Amino acid sequence: MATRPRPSGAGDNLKRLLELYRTMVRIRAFEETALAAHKAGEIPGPLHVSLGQEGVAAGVCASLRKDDRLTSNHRGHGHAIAKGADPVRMMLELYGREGGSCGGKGGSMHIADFSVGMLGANGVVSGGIPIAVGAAQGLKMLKSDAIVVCMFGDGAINRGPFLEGLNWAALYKLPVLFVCEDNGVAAFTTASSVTAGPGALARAESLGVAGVTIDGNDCPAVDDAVTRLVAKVRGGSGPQFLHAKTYRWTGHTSTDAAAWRDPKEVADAKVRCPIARLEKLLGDRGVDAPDFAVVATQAQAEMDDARAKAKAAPWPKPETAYADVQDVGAAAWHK
Amino acid sequence: MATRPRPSGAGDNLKRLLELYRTMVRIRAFEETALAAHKAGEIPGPLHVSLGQEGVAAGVCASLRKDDRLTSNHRGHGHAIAKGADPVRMMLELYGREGGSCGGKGGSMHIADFSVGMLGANGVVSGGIPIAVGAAQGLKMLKSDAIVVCMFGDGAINRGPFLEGLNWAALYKLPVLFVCEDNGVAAFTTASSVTAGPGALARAESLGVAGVTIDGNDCPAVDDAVTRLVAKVRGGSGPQFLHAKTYRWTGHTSTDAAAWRDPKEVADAKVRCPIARLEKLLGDRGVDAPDFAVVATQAQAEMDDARAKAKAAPWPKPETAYADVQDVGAAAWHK
Amino acid sequence: MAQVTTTEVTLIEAGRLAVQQEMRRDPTVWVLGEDVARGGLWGQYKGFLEEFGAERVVSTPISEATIMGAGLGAALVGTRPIIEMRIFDFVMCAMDELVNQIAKVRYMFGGQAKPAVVVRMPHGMWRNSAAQHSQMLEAWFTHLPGVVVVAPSSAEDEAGLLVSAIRSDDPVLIFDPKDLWGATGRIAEKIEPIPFGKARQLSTGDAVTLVTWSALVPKAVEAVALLTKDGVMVDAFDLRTLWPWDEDAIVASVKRTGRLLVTHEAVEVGGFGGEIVARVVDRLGPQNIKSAKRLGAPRLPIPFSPPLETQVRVTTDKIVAKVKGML
Amino acid sequence: MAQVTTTEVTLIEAGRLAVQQEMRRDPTVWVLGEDVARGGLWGQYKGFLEEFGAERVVSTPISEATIMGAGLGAALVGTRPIIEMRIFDFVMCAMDELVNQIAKVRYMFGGQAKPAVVVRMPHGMWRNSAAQHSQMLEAWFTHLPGVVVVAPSSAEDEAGLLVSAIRSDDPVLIFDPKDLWGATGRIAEKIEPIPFGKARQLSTGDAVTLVTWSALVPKAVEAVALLTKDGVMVDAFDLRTLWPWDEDAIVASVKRTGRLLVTHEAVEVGGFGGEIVARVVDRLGPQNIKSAKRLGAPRLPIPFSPPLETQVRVTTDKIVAKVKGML
Ligand SMILES: Cc1ncc(C[n+]2csc(CCOP(=O)(O)OP(=O)(O)O)c2C)c(N)n1
Ligand SMILES: Cc1ncc(C[n+]2csc(CCOP(=O)(O)OP(=O)(O)O)c2C)c(N)n1
Ligand SMILES: [Mg+2]
Ligand SMILES: [Mg+2]
Repeated sequence: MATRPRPSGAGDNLKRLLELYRTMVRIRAFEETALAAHKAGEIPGPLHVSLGQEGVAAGVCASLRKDDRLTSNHRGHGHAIAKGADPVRMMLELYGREGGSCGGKGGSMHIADFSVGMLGANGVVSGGIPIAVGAAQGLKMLKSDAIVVCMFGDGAINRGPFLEGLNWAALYKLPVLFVCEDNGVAAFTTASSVTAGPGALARAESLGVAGVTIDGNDCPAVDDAVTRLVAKVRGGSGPQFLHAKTYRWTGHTSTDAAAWRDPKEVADAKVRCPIARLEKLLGDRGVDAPDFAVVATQAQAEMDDARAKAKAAPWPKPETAYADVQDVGAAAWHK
Repeated sequence: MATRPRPSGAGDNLKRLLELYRTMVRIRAFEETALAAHKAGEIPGPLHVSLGQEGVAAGVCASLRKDDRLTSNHRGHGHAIAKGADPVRMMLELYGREGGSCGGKGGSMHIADFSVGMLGANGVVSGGIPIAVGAAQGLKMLKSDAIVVCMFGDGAINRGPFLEGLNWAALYKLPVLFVCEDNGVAAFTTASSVTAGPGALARAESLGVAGVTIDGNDCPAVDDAVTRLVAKVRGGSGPQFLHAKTYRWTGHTSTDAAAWRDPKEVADAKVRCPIARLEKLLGDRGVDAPDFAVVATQAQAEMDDARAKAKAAPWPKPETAYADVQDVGAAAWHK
Repeated sequence: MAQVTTTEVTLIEAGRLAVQQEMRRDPTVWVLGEDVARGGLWGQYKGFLEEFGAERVVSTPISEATIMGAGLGAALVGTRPIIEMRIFDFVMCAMDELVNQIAKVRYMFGGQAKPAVVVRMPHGMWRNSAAQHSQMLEAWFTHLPGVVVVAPSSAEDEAGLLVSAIRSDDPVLIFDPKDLWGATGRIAEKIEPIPFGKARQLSTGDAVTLVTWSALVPKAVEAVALLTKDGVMVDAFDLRTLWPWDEDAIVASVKRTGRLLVTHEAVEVGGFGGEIVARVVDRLGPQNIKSAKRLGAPRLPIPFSPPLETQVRVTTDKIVAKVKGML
Repeated sequence: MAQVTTTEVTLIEAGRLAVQQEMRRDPTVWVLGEDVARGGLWGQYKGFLEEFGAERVVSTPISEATIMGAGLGAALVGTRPIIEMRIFDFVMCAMDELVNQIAKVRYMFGGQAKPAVVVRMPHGMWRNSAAQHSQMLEAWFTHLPGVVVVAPSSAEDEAGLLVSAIRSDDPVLIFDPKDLWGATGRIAEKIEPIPFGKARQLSTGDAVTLVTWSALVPKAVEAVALLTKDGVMVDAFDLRTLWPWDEDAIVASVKRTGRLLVTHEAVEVGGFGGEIVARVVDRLGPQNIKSAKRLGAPRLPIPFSPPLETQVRVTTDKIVAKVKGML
């Protein structure tokens, strides 16, 4: 996966396209594997998966360096994988096992891997926005040229932190790329039914943050747009905004069968699958089905391995429940 | 003071102009009297006065009915007087005396008079916004045709409730008129130095709320604009926005001498005094200095009387400290 | 007394029926919150949209501050909103509206305002939901003047306390127990209000007084059964409401038993157990008490991993052991 | 020990010097909040803009949620922000960021995050500021895992505890006592850190143990003087930090005196006094204590009117009377 910066023109670069493809397939394989494990009762608690949205995560993260930071929302598996997190440690975390990236204390909704700049999923809608702008402010203060990407859903633009955070980032010209991953729904509610006005980008612009709206299922287009936006952000032009339209194939959580959704809408969305779409483009460039199968097989093997490791891993040691609360005044563990 | 609705054309109506004038003069007299009383040590706690901003309060409230509601911010004296609150009960409240409109429990920062639809000043910036939209929602549910006016400063547009409340009002097409009283400062900070983007109205529009920007020191212009906006709001067109530019002559509170301000800026603003400005207009219509003096003298007499009454009033009875906490589980008073 | 027909229902259904009854009775009662039009996250408003329409069953944007604040505003013009917070933890996004506004308007404005709102906040640990979806901070609100604090544990109490809450002119905070949504009980066709401040006695005995509420009630009941087998008779109470709370009943009990254990799912440090112990000690005098203890969670966020979560929970065994240690 | 030169300063100036010293020592320390570039609402950052520049002395929009959350974000990349909340009550606009994020990130992410922030929240009653500008809810945060809770009452402690807070990797919440901003004390040129969890003994005696903190400390000192005149010798403590708190010192004292009075400005119900009483009773056993009482404010919002405000305050006289009633 690409973690180095690259000036522009992803569409013309076959290697780059294959990287985008591989990232999407790995995200898909990770989440399908996790869903199966959840169904089998191996993973506790709910999962928020992003099946159908992989184009955004892959496209956004292709331009990021390892030391760039990313804040995520509750639907963070794809963001983490695209940012370079290790699926084994992620799967261990989803299982709540020893060796999980959060020691089993976070689970899916708090997936995080600081070693690759993934500053964490968040159980609170919009919760990552203030954190992202602060991280950008800190990086600027430290004279780093790393940047911050802040991922959130279309439901998040109705909470106060959206306004505060964008105004803030514009004011201090902070190196943040805001990404609204617009899958059309917020939990069980059609987002447009609770969102007034012309939409996410207009809101951003009214707060001094410019940007673009794109088709988030067109992964190379996301990559192209982000390449340009990241160059601006890293170049000191201040925050930028990406409004990426996509669709979530599944219910809100792994326990929501999404019977409330229009089946036709879901079927239509599946036709616009970002992976299939890129396959078509790659097909025109001479990459064919067996090549795709290799990627898929590798990805599935990687995630099967992660699942097997997670399933076999021990539970965290009981005393770890008492670790990492705080240095001073922490509760003591007694066997 | 006008509390009945009126179709349009304030500028052509001398009686209306005189009403606007009288309201402004009464607000000015109330606050100057309160400031003097504060300086004399008669009024405890800080006062937030609105000297120089009277044009907005008077112009906005001229189109309101008694049963229309108004939510205010920390700088609420003018809003209360313009909405029809009794200056005697207000002054008693500022003094913390028995008979004050809040029984002495609120003081200046929580001035309120529900009997004239003034739902209260608020010690929290933006605090009135969610309350206003909810009041509008309640009124709509009750099939009332009363509307709600929500007053806040230019500092308030940087807090989350601004986004949430406007989106909400637009979504449910609620009868709210939002009024941003833009005096250029937020506490001790130039508001523009902490506000990114094109400004209050653009933010409102991005949230689905249309409106206008006007000169808040031109009281008849405010009245004209509000007349039109209120007609829309009351007519069921949903929320509207008024961005009124004005200037605050004094420091943030009565204990802030405002040494931090550019004296020239203040001097320039005083030239644009909304009262003087209306006097000029009225002069052209044949109203002359002795007429103004009568209004001023009456207003000052009214406020001197309020001050005298407040000064002479007893303190609230000690047991009232224990009243109106809650019906169930309230602390009991023991002598 | 006339015979009352009752039906067995879950706690969630009991709450649903109670709100439905009150919305039928009083057209000014309405509900607002995320996804309520589809029945609420937990099904607690199922069928409401169809019966009461979109104006009284308002599905909102993800705008907790405004959900709370708009509820207050609507109360100030004479309606009676039920503010649904979905999951307790999200009330942190609406604390100004709750703490600085709802709890204070009546007092601050000298009695002019009537903040007759009900705030429902499903709380507590629930199926490995980790630190941001498992909190129990009900103790905070006992320390907040201006509000009533209700924490039911049974279907009957959920129904009766909700009816009281909706009819109350005070702001009433209801902590629905997430972990007990499925608990069943019998409710009457016409749900009667249950007064605030009256504990429910769970068992009688004179060895020790056991006080608890919310999610720990079923565990306390189990513990009492185990202790009874061992000959330890427990005077156990479900407090049901934390403010006001049934001080007189608890003091009278401890006066008899001489021993007090308060147990709650929330963190022990700074929890409401401290208040209860302090009041009982004050009223009876320490010399008249043999033992006064608390059992709550250790002071740490709730971990996701099942065995870690279990470890930090108060369990039946821990209650039994704690009681035995006091004898 | 070498002689240390000290200067007399106000509490506000002591805090200013402490932060200044630490900002000179460590370039990653910075401050953000409304109006801080002009020295802060209280002058606690006077001259900072000139010395440290606008990048480290960041005057912000009125965006409390983002002030708090941005502070956390900046800590996560390795800086050490001092988050200035201006007046405690406004933290209600930033509770998700404080409670759900700052207090939990380290734990939730299994130790990956280091939320090394200091949150300053000037609190308490102050010159008729009414219900929304007078709250004291420090007890809440003792019940919140993941944070340190500091409530200094003197210039010396303000300085030394701020130094500790800034150097700590934990999130440290400092409740600056608004009513004592002008209190004077002597601080050394080089301000040394004061460890968390150590009470300051205010007086010694064996009639009663008196525990307090923050704004009530001067009143407790006055009360002790009056009681001493009447021959009642008080073992009095300023707790200084509420989490951790100096349990050992208080337990040892009550073991000697047999009587405990905790007094705080905050509402008595649900206040931290309950925790202290419960712990002391638990550790010593009720039978070994003669009396354990609390004195706090009645459970009501703070009224504006001066005589009403005075009436609900804990005063020196009330402390004296309460102690005498315990003997
Ligand atoms: C403050 C807050 N309110 C409510 C929730 C419950 N909730 C979790 S996800 C979600 C919908 C979010 O929609 P969106 O941001 O569009 O993300 P998506 O689920 O579509 O990816 C809601 C309401 C929450 N986690 N936080
Ligand atoms: C949430 C919140 N943050 C900070 C404050 C302190 N404060 C009181 S008034 C004010 C400035 C408000 O500016 P603006 O809204 O423009 O009103 P103005 O004072 O100019 O009339 C501030 C920061 C507050 N009351 N509430
Ligand atoms: Mg969405
Ligand atoms: Mg202003």
